[in-house]
Amino acid sequence: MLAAQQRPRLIDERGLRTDGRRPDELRPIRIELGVLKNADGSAIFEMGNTKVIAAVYGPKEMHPRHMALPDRTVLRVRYHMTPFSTDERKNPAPSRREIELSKVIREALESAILTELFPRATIDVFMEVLQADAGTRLVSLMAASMALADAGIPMRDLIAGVAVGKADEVLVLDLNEAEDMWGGADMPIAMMPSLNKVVLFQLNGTMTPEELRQALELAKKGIAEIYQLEKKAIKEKFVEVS
Amino acid sequence: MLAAQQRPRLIDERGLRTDGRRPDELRPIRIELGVLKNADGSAIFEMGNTKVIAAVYGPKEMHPRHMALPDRTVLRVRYHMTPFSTDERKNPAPSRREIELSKVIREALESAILTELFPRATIDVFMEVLQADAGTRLVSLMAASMALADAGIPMRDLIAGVAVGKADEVLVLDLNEAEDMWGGADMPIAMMPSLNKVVLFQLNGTMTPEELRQALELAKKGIAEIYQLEKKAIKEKFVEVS
Amino acid sequence: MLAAQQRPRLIDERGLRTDGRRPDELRPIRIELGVLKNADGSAIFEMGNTKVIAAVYGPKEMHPRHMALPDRTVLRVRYHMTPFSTDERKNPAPSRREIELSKVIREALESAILTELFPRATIDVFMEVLQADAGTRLVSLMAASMALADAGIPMRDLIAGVAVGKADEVLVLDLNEAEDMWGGADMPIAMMPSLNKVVLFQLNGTMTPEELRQALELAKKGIAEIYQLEKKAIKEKFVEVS
Amino acid sequence: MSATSDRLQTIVSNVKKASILKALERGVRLDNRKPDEYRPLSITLGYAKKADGSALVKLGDTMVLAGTKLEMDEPFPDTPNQGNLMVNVELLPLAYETFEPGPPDENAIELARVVDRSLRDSKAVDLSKLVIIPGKKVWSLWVDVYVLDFAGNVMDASTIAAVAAIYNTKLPKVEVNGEEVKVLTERTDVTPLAYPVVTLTAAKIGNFVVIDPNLEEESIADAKLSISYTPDMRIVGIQKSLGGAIKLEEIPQIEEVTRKAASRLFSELKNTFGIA
Amino acid sequence: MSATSDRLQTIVSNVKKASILKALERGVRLDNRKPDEYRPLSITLGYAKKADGSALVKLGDTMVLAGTKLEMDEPFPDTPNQGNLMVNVELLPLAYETFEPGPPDENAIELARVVDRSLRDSKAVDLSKLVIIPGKKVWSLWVDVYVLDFAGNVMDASTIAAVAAIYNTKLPKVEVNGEEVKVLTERTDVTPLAYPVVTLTAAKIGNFVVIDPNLEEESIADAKLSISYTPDMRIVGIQKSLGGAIKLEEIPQIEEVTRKAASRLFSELKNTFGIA
Amino acid sequence: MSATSDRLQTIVSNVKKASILKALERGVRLDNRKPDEYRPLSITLGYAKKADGSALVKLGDTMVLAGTKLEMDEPFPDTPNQGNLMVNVELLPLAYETFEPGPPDENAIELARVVDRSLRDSKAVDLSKLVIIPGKKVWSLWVDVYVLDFAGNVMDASTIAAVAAIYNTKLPKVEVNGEEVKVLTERTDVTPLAYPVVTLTAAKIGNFVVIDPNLEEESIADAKLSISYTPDMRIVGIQKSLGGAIKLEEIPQIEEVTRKAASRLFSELKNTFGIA
Repeated sequence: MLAAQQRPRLIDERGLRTDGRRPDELRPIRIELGVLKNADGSAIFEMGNTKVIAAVYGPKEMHPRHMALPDRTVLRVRYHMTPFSTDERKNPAPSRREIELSKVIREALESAILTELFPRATIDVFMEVLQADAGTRLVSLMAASMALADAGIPMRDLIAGVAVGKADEVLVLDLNEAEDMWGGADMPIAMMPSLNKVVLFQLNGTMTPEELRQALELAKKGIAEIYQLEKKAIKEKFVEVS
Repeated sequence: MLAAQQRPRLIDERGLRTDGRRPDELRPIRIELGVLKNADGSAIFEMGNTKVIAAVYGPKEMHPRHMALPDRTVLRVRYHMTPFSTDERKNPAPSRREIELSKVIREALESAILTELFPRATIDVFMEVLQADAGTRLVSLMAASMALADAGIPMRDLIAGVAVGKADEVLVLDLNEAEDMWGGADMPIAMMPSLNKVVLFQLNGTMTPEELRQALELAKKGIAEIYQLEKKAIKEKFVEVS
Repeated sequence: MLAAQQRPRLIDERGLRTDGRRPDELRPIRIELGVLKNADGSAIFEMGNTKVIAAVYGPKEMHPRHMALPDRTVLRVRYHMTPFSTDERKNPAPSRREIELSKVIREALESAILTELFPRATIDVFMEVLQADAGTRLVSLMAASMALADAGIPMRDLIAGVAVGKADEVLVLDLNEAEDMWGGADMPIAMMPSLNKVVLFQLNGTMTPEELRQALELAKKGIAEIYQLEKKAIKEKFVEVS
Repeated sequence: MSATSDRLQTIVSNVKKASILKALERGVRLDNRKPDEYRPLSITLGYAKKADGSALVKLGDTMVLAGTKLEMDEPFPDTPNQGNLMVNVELLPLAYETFEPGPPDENAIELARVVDRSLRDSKAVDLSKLVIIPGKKVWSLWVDVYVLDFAGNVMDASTIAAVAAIYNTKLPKVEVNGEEVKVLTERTDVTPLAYPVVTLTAAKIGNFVVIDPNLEEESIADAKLSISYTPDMRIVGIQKSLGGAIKLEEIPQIEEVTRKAASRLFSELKNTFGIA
Repeated sequence: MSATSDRLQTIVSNVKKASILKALERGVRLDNRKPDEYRPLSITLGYAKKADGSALVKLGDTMVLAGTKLEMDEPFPDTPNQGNLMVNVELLPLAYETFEPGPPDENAIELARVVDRSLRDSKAVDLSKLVIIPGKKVWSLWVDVYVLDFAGNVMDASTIAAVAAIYNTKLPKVEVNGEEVKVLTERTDVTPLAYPVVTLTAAKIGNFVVIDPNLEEESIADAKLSISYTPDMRIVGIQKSLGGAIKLEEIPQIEEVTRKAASRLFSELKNTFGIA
Repeated sequence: MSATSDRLQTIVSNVKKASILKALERGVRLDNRKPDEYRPLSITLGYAKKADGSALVKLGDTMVLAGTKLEMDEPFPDTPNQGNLMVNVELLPLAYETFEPGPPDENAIELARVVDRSLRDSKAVDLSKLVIIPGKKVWSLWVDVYVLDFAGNVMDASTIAAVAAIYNTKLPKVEVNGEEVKVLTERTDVTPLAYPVVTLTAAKIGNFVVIDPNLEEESIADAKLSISYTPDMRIVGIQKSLGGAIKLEEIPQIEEVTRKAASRLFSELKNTFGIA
């Protein structure tokens, strides 16, 4: 159920955003590992008002067998939104958007997991968006990364990601929902930070080549911050920063 | 095509029901076995204006093989309504109701069939509701039971079932459609009568615990009557009582 | 997008049709083989304003294997219309019409291909209607026949086909769209001409038995003409007659 | 996508095939019929009591139940003076061992479309009788053909069942006030069927042609030809099926055989439900 | 079509089964509960912030999240003074190793339909509160129950989660001008829940009956009986499940056990969210 | 659910891979192109005569046909002054041996969504031109991209085909009387395309970057980066794909290469159909 909305001013006279953040400031983050009993690994990842739960099963034998690959693990990845995670109820059948993002997240995870260690096997990664408030693909990917770590699956590095966008023509880090809806661009990017490698990268909206370069720098800074929190969460199973 | 309807009085001043029955009286019953050529067993079961045809194929080899079970038979059961069996045309695609009732009927049949005799095999049981006028799940289950007997598949007992409901707060045996639509409860129950065992049991609507106990007694009486007819039908391939 | 239309006169005072043809005259034909890189065989077949592309893959191993047949090739055939091939946009999901015509075309191809030469294998034949202006099933079947020849798959004969219909009660060869929509009959027929054998034959609309006999004679004449062009196209990979 | 399959799992062995052909050489069939002989036909009108019209048809061991339902609808904009006709055929899993539940496959869809075209092109269903308020309210007539026992020539049985169920359909009385329509429980005497149509199927087996093939005959036939007729012997639909070919000259010959059989069938139907 | 399957892949071996039965003979369960003892229950209201109402329910290791959404709709013609209620249950692939993504299977559909009937037949949801303009505009109340961890007795947890999420739903303020409705961002205090219902599941294992079975117990149980109650102990739904049978005389006995457990559960819920 | 698959069935052997890399070390590609060289491009406007606009695009051996259809519709309530744009991509089974018929898979959906975003975010399609009566009647513009031959870099070919088909679309003349709209058979000169956009795909193979990868190159590439541009060189969409990673510093370098290629491509398009 959604009340009518009008385009708000995204940057106020003090240079602050609709939620009071500075342009280069992240939203509060909360990470919890091992939240499910049955899954081999699981995590809840919150970033501002976006909340995602992820579960990992595997590595395990692939069924049906003819889908197995002789030289690496088959990843099966689902990004899904609960019907009550959005302003209007979302039909639970997978949308075209969810199908695209499941693919984009799978390809990001394939960059990170040492899939050559488990040929003929499969690893299942399931993400449910519980609250959607901008950044769901990245928060889902990070929840998956935490759940994989919780399951003890060998990875090249953890994955940290953040979106950079434009709010009233100002580059801003970690878009909120108003900026996502009314801003001029949304550039989600995720990396294996210690390897300096990009595993997910998209741009919706428009940027000049110069803005793109600045956006990448801004993203790098945010990713470094998130990465520290992720490492702490792995150690302590829980972290919260607001 | 359905003309508009208003809630009728369900019990008249003489204590009789809309179709003239006493509260503890069954509707007319007609059972015919061996009605189809191709099926290994088949039957038509009619109870009042409700009519169901059932067919059984098997036991036979399970395809695909990985669905077979090492210690017992896989039952595959479909309860389905023809589009012209109801007041309004029913879409032939399986409804959620049909999916639930297929499961409930399968579980009832699993209680009765000696599935351990045919490991790795499958038995298919298909029911088509030709006329729906209350009690379709039970009439379907009984048609299936007759068809299984017709196919010579070993069972612990035949299955007999009846619904007890509330019409104007009176407990009544074997609901008709008006009582199903306007009454206060619908308690379908099916048993293996000679073993005194319940294989299907549901309640829609409301009852007090005391009403439940009375309803069970009333059902037991109706089931005993039906069971006699079923045994006669097995012997003579046909029975009709009105 | 379609502007409103009214029933036109189909035969003018000179005895000519809406596109200026005589009743026994074919539309212009254009055939091109080997139009695709990946396919084992391919062709574009145009007849008047109807245009179809066909591709063939195989013979190749059948997957899944349990669908293979021990004594002959499995043909897998799809007749499909692009959404922009018709006056109103066609939903890309297969319609009941497309499902029927895929079957009818498959059965026609089975008459012609020496399927006993490749037991346990499969041959895939895919047709896309690019422009639909009457006769799509026959033009598709002929495009498939050309693509099979291009792939070097052994056949008893090429397939040539044409529709005969009734325009203002005159029997006409090779219906155009106006005649298909407003005429009294549509009798598509396809043959292996040198064997004098009919592989596809349908009638929509009505004919007297006597009209049917005349229609078959008219079709035979048209098919003979088309067959000559097909043989030329096989030799020269391309033919165009207007 | 249509794929070659062996869904009847070759029920007839080569030995059986040889004996079928050998019998045909002597002018008889394994079930003792003559080549142009129909199996016994029975029609029970009104078999399904909740349908608006219904008919149970037995053609030999083949059993088909058709039921109709009327639904109030709007007409299509280009046919304001016609109701709608929808034909659906289901090959139920009850009907044959290898049939699976699910949406209609290509065989069921082909059956439905041939029945539909025969009814529509022949004008056997008078769609103008389905109009309640021209341009505003019409009846949609759903015809659902349910195959219960699959024992050969389901095509012809489906057309008969559909026709009989439509004949058995009596339109309800309605009260019209402006654009408000109230449907009453009583029925009129009006059936939407103008006249019957029949479909006659011939199977080509080797060099022989038989009418109304049973399942064994169908499973070894090279091709089938199904031809639909009105009572005045107009042809109102043809469908060749199966993956074999027929010589061009054979078509008029087969048509003569099916036409004679259609004529006999109409006589039989006349006795059964008083039309034609 | 419903097919026998072993989707939990027989997680309990015969050895385990023997030890469960042996413990039950001594009146205890492997997780140290008494036969009629419920697992620890926790309810977090408002867990999903974008839902109109939500509740995270943990029952032992079982975890279920329910969320509601209100959508403006038209009422059904025959119930102009009622809003609509839709219940959906998803057995998420997160929740158990062998669960696959896809539309709800028969198990999820059965769960949804039992919860739906318990809510509907009990009148626990006051559908008249969902009316905005009688006959014209109502709220449709979507209740989505998402099973996150499948560890036994998801049935009871689903009912509790649905009830708690509906309780947590506060209808929005609206401005009505004629037939125009403007939805405001503020909420009223009105919840559509009239009173709670609970479902109590008993499992029959050999000759023993246990309440609130865990996953091991469910996987060896012969049958389950799920009975729903209102706070005044009316029975508002029963569902037998699993492929085993129950003696007729056992039903009243089991009902007494579940009724007592329901009574204890209502007391617990009273403390949690101030109703019942 | 998205699953790792080998749908191209590893068409390139390790030996081939080595030779591709060896050639790249010498600054050439196996098809004799330079790393930043596009394959020959041809565009046939109006190829599909029944479409409202169409274009057949060949990029090397890759062949893509796009067609548009206009349908009269109502606008979305929040955009009364805009028509609707829908983009669909089908990877036809004609196009590659292992492609199966069926609804669009994740690869087709990703292609459609990237094309859609490039067209939408760039405002290359002037949706206001699709309005017939503001708030009441608009054109919905369907763009169907059909891949006929799958031979590498279908992404760029799809964007070009979609843009060219939209350019080829001329809106029909209409007569508006109040809220009645009559569509005439004549066409106006108005195309809904404001200006073209292009997508440029670079593939990373080992330490090398190539533009417009062919199928062999794609099948051994670590990652691809597809960047869309307007004629004034604004970036209007980026998509990384494939399961490998790219160093952060490489992104600006690759963007410079694709931007130069985009510039050359726009020059070529200018000659072809007189815009940009």
